[in-house]
Amino acid sequence: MSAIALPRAAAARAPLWRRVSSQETLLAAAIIGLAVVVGLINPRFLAANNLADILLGNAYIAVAAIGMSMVIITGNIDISVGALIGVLATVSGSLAVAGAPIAVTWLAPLVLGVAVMGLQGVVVAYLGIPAIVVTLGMLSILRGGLISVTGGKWITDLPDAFHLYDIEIFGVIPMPVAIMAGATILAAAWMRWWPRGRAIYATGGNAEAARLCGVSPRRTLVLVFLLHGFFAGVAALLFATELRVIQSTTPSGLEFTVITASVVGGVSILGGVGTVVGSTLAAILIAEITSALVFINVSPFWTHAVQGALILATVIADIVRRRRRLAGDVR
Amino acid sequence: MSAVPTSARAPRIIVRHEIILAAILVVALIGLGRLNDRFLTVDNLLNQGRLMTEVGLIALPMTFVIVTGGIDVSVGAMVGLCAIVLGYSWKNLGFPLPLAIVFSLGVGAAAGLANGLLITRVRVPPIITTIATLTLFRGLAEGISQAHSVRGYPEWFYFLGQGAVFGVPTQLLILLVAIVVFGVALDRTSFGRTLYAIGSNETAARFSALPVDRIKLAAYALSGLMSGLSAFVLVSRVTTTRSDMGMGYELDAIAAVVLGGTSIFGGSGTIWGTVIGLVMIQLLKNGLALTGVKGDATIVVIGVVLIASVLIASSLQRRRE
Amino acid sequence: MRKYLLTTTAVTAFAFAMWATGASAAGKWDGGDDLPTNPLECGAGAPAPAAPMKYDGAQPTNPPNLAGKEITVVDVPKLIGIGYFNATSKGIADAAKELGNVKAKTDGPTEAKIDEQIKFIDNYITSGVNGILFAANDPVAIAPVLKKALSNGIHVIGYDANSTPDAREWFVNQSPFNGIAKAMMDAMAKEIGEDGAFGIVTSTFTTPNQARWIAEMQTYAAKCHPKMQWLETVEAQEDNVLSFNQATTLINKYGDKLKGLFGMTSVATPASAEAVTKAKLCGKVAVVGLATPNAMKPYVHADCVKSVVLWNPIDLGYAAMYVMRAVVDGKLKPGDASVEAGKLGKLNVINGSEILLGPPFIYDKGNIDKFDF
Amino acid sequence: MTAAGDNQAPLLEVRGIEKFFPGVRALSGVSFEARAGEAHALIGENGAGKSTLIKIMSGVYRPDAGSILIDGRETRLATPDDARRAGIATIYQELLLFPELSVAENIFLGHAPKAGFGRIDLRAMRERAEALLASLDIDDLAADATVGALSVGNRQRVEILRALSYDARILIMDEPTAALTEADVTRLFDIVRRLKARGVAIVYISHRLDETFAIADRVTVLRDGAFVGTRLTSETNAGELVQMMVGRRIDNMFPKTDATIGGPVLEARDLVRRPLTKSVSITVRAGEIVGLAGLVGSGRSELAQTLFGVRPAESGEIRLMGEAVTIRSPAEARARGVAYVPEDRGVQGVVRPMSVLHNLSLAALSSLAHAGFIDRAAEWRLAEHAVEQFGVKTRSLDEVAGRLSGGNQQKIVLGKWLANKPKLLILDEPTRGIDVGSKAEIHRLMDELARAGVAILMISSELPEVLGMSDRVLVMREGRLVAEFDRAAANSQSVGAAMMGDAGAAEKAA
Repeated sequence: MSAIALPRAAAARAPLWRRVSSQETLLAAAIIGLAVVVGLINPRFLAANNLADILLGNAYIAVAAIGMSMVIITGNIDISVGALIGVLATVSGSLAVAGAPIAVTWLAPLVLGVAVMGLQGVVVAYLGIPAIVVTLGMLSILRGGLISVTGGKWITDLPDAFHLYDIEIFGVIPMPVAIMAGATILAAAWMRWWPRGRAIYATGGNAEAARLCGVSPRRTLVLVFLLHGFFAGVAALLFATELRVIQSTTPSGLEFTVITASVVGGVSILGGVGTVVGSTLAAILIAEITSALVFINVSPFWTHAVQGALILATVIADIVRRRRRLAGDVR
Repeated sequence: MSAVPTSARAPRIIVRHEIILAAILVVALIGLGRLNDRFLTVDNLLNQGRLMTEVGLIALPMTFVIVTGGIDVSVGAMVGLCAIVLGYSWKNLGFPLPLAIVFSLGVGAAAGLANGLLITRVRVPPIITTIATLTLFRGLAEGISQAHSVRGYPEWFYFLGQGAVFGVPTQLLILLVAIVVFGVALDRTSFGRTLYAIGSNETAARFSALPVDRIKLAAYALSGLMSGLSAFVLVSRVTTTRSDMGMGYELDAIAAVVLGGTSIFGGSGTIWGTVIGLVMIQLLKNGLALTGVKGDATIVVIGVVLIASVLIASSLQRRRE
Repeated sequence: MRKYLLTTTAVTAFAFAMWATGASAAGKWDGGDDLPTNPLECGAGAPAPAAPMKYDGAQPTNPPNLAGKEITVVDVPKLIGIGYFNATSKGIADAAKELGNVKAKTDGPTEAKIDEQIKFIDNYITSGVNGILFAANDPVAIAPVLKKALSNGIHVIGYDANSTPDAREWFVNQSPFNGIAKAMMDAMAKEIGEDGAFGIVTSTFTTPNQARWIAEMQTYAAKCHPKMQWLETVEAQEDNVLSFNQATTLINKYGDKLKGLFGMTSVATPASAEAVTKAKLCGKVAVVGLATPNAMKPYVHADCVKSVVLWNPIDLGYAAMYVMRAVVDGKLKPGDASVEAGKLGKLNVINGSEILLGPPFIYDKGNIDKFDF
Repeated sequence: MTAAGDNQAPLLEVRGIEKFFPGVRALSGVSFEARAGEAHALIGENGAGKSTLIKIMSGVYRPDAGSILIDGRETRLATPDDARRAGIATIYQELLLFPELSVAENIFLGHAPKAGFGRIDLRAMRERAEALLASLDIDDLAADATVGALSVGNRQRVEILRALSYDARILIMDEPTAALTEADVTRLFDIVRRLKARGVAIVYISHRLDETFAIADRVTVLRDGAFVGTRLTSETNAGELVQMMVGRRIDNMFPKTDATIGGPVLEARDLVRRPLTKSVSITVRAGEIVGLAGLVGSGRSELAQTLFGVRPAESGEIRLMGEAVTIRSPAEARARGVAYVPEDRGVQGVVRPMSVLHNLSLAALSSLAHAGFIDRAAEWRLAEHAVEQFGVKTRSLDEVAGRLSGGNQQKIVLGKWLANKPKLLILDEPTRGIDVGSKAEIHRLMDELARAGVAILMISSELPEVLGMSDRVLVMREGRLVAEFDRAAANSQSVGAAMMGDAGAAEKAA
């Protein structure tokens, strides 16, 4: 978003896997390392159910971060996602209470999410309004709108069937985790092996060039926003079905959490680089940190400070790594 | 000679944008004024000025930052941090209040400088840097305060936030001075010109022997300093200090700047535009509230106005190019 | 690279420093506003009536005499769009309808931000209402704008969350802090025994009411339940999922040691109950907390939660509206000992300028279905 | 090399093309044709309409009148896609590649070989990329290398390969050599010949007449959007073409007069700045034009940037006007009277979105500002003076610099620096990619400055320019100065040889 739009070169002749995976490995290492350290201080942290709960409670962030990463890779950003998730969750819940078929209550947020994000995508791509502006506006529209409509009435006594969270695949893998993993893998594969997926990087890397290669940056951008909306819908679904109560307000600051997950995951805000595997790992790491701080008795007053510091450290690590790789290219 | 442009990118267009915005503003004001006779009263308008000062003080340096093609979303957190530092150093460290004020301003500047260093030296993109420091600064505020709010400041301290000079709210005067200073700095000085150059083409600016990094540092430090000032005004107005102060200010400030026609990609924009954007948002909220529109609905309107106005501006721009 | 190493070392050092201060946080907690706590007597029995204080509220400067005339009243809660304040504003609306000569409306910030709330009140002062009902996000910060209202001849009545007394005429007290604290602690003690260990999920450490309650609970526990083990307090904003995650974290951290969870907000309590349910610990980990009935029904019916402490927020709003009317009609003047509040009957004035709604209400399986909010 | 198959029908033919832009008539009645196996050069000054014409031929613009025939059949090229399907591929000046993607991905982006479920078959893609590389005997370029890390020459070859991957029959190259080293140019020409042999028609846009004669069979000249004429290169000469282009004779491209050379302005000893500046010692005297020749990547620009403080020296000594100085930033360099007109005009030179006025004052701000306040009157005067001194063609000082032609932009960059009277002027590729007219003007300007006593260090990849303008020629290779010739001794053979040295190795390293 600044004049530093000069393309970042990557290591010459580096095998693709190395280029895309370095931040992922770094994150994976961090996740394990942290688990070990905290485990030494307080073994309970490593209890299977605790680790599972960390994943469960934050799956929706990881899922939302998938779409966000795509958006950021195209060189855009979306700060309306938090509000949107709130809205979609409310819609889904209201339908469930109103007695709509479960299938409908599950599909509605996906469809609506795609619609809203698609609209924003069109505005960004075809009317050339910066994404940050459009989504900033949409943020307040959604936040205000939701309350005007619902009056913030909580949604309670949801039908049991509605609760995706209680479903377990093969009786072992909880649905949210399955969805998180599945979505991540599918998205990653798609962005790696499918032409339209690659087009996302092309658009982010050099839109003009993409256009002359017969890849329409605009259509790609809209597609990305559509997908982002879809994942936001899935996230909203997880968000809505986790508890027996839906607040029908917009979770404040969620957008920043999601963006943080993406950038910590190694997605370059300058566009063109990053993977969703990274963002998912990052989401997990951040959740892990939050939980770990409680386990090692960090004063609750300081938790946010520590979180911020750690996030900053990871981001700097990523940048420094890229820079060193870049320096390596110059003979 | 009179044709000397007022800003870098295609001057007339910017001016045009601001004029349109101003026109919209005037129309809106008249409309709202007709709907409610208490709206267009000196008292109310002055009072609104009082209420918009904190965000305004932040929106000014935000304009600088965005003109360089950067962004600073940590301002809200810096307000919180400065507020706490002010209160804590006075109450717990026993600083005399004036010193505490200066100290908190210093901390603000330092926080901004830290952002600047990460951006210029480590070359972490601005939005990433400030998202991370947003959490960090807010966290520091909570940690330092240990969730205690500081209260019971001496009377004179409230003059800035609640007092008035010749009927004009004190902080509004400060805002006005700041607006002039920032406006002139951006429009008339080599500092301002350099900001534009950086936003338009950083490399070329470097190769033109402009002190790119120092100017960027200055911009972010300024952003921190003004957050400190904003915190001072805020604490003085609400008479207490809490670690959650200034939450969400970043978006309000950015909204004002963008609404004012500053390109989020940098290289263009003016302080005057930002001021119009700021006033527009504040008076819309106020006017709508007075005419009986509820808070939640007001937010929606603000969102629509934001998108719409930028749409109009850009379509105009495209027509001219 | 060097920079990176520096950062990490810095961060780790930092992290450990924070860790060190961890202990201090678990220690005595005064609610963050340095106010004294006064625990009630142990055991059953209503709180002994406090010694009558002289009126310490403020008065509006020459308000128009609107006795019996129609008045417009605005209600500015901490934030709109949460179950609790929906209930209070319902109460206000009901009372207004009953009275017939009041135009009441509720408006406020969508997030519990004090400076947002101030702007709302400010706007309504300008728009010229006759009375303002408020629930303060910060008792001190809200004072200046309330004083401004008074000086404009507007009647100002607080409910749920007080301001400094000199900034409003009356405050309708749902139930004194120490009363809530006692009810909560006693309920917990009853469920997990005198030597049980418990954790607390609250909104933020800076939210005045929650902070006061926790502080009062601490002193009351020290006095009446000395053996109970106070494990840890975690923040969870007013956020459903975050509350759930925090509660779960506590459960996982302390395992069998943890016998009970306090939910300090109407958000945290159902979330904690959900966490306990998910962990299949119903009956093993007790959940006691403040909450609205609807959100708690499933857990109460599932016997996962025995008792929910709460005054009836509808009554609270209702009472606030009646007090407002009484003040405007001159039926409640400084020094009076009680006020008529419609179906609630006669409400007593306590510590100077507060009107007591009554003892906190305990919802349980038996009565919870009678309420719908 | 004869024009292949004169008799057969042209692959591509445009007839009577008209193109209007708001207010301007970009093309009027232009006709042009390209036959299989020929290289047809398209030349003309900037603004002559070359770019507009190729944009029309590659489907970016649509003509307002006239027709496009492919294989003799009238065809409508509405989009770049249409053009590609018609077998037309265009290689633009600013290479359109994806730095983060591999060579293979860049080649096949948009039409990658598919496996099941429409997924990209990575192996097949790499294999086909390697096949293409092999078909042109390119052995020093890996299919999975990341494009971001390649030299300009190699990037351009990737673009050519992309064109071939579409089986393009008509290849349009817009100033392909503008950014190339001599070595890359020879390799490019080699490729072009291979393609001609395959029967590909090549449309070749260039400013450099020597190239035109080296590679083209025919040449068509445009001027002011109008067709001037087509010649067989075998039957024309530079003089005629220049006259056709500019409509007047430019007697002397290199108006170098003998200047009185004074004392040393710059004396640098053993400058080191890894990785590309390895112990360089160089002296430039007042009134002297020193030409610095060398391949791209030989460290010429890096040396310049070290002298200018963009990449400060790690060790070594710099003396300006005899006094030892340290230059750690461009600001310090400017303060010492050093000026640098950078290599990449678009990125390092002009600030495109800014007005001409603001561009011209950019480097002089500190001297224009009193207590930080810009003296606007003085700024305006400065700009007006520069515009007339360098004959910048612009509607007004408020015109956005990005809208001017390359030549005029370059003049602005020059003007920007001359505004604060430098003692040492470093010119990095001063005339790259600008038209003959402006080129001659800039050369004349250099000569004036030299005679006015300015010391000039000129970096150029264009041997004729180096030879034509320099009092002394230095040759740089792999970070060192390897040869020095005075004006008399310097000729293309000697200098060229010194430059290439072990060229192959040098390029492989790229």
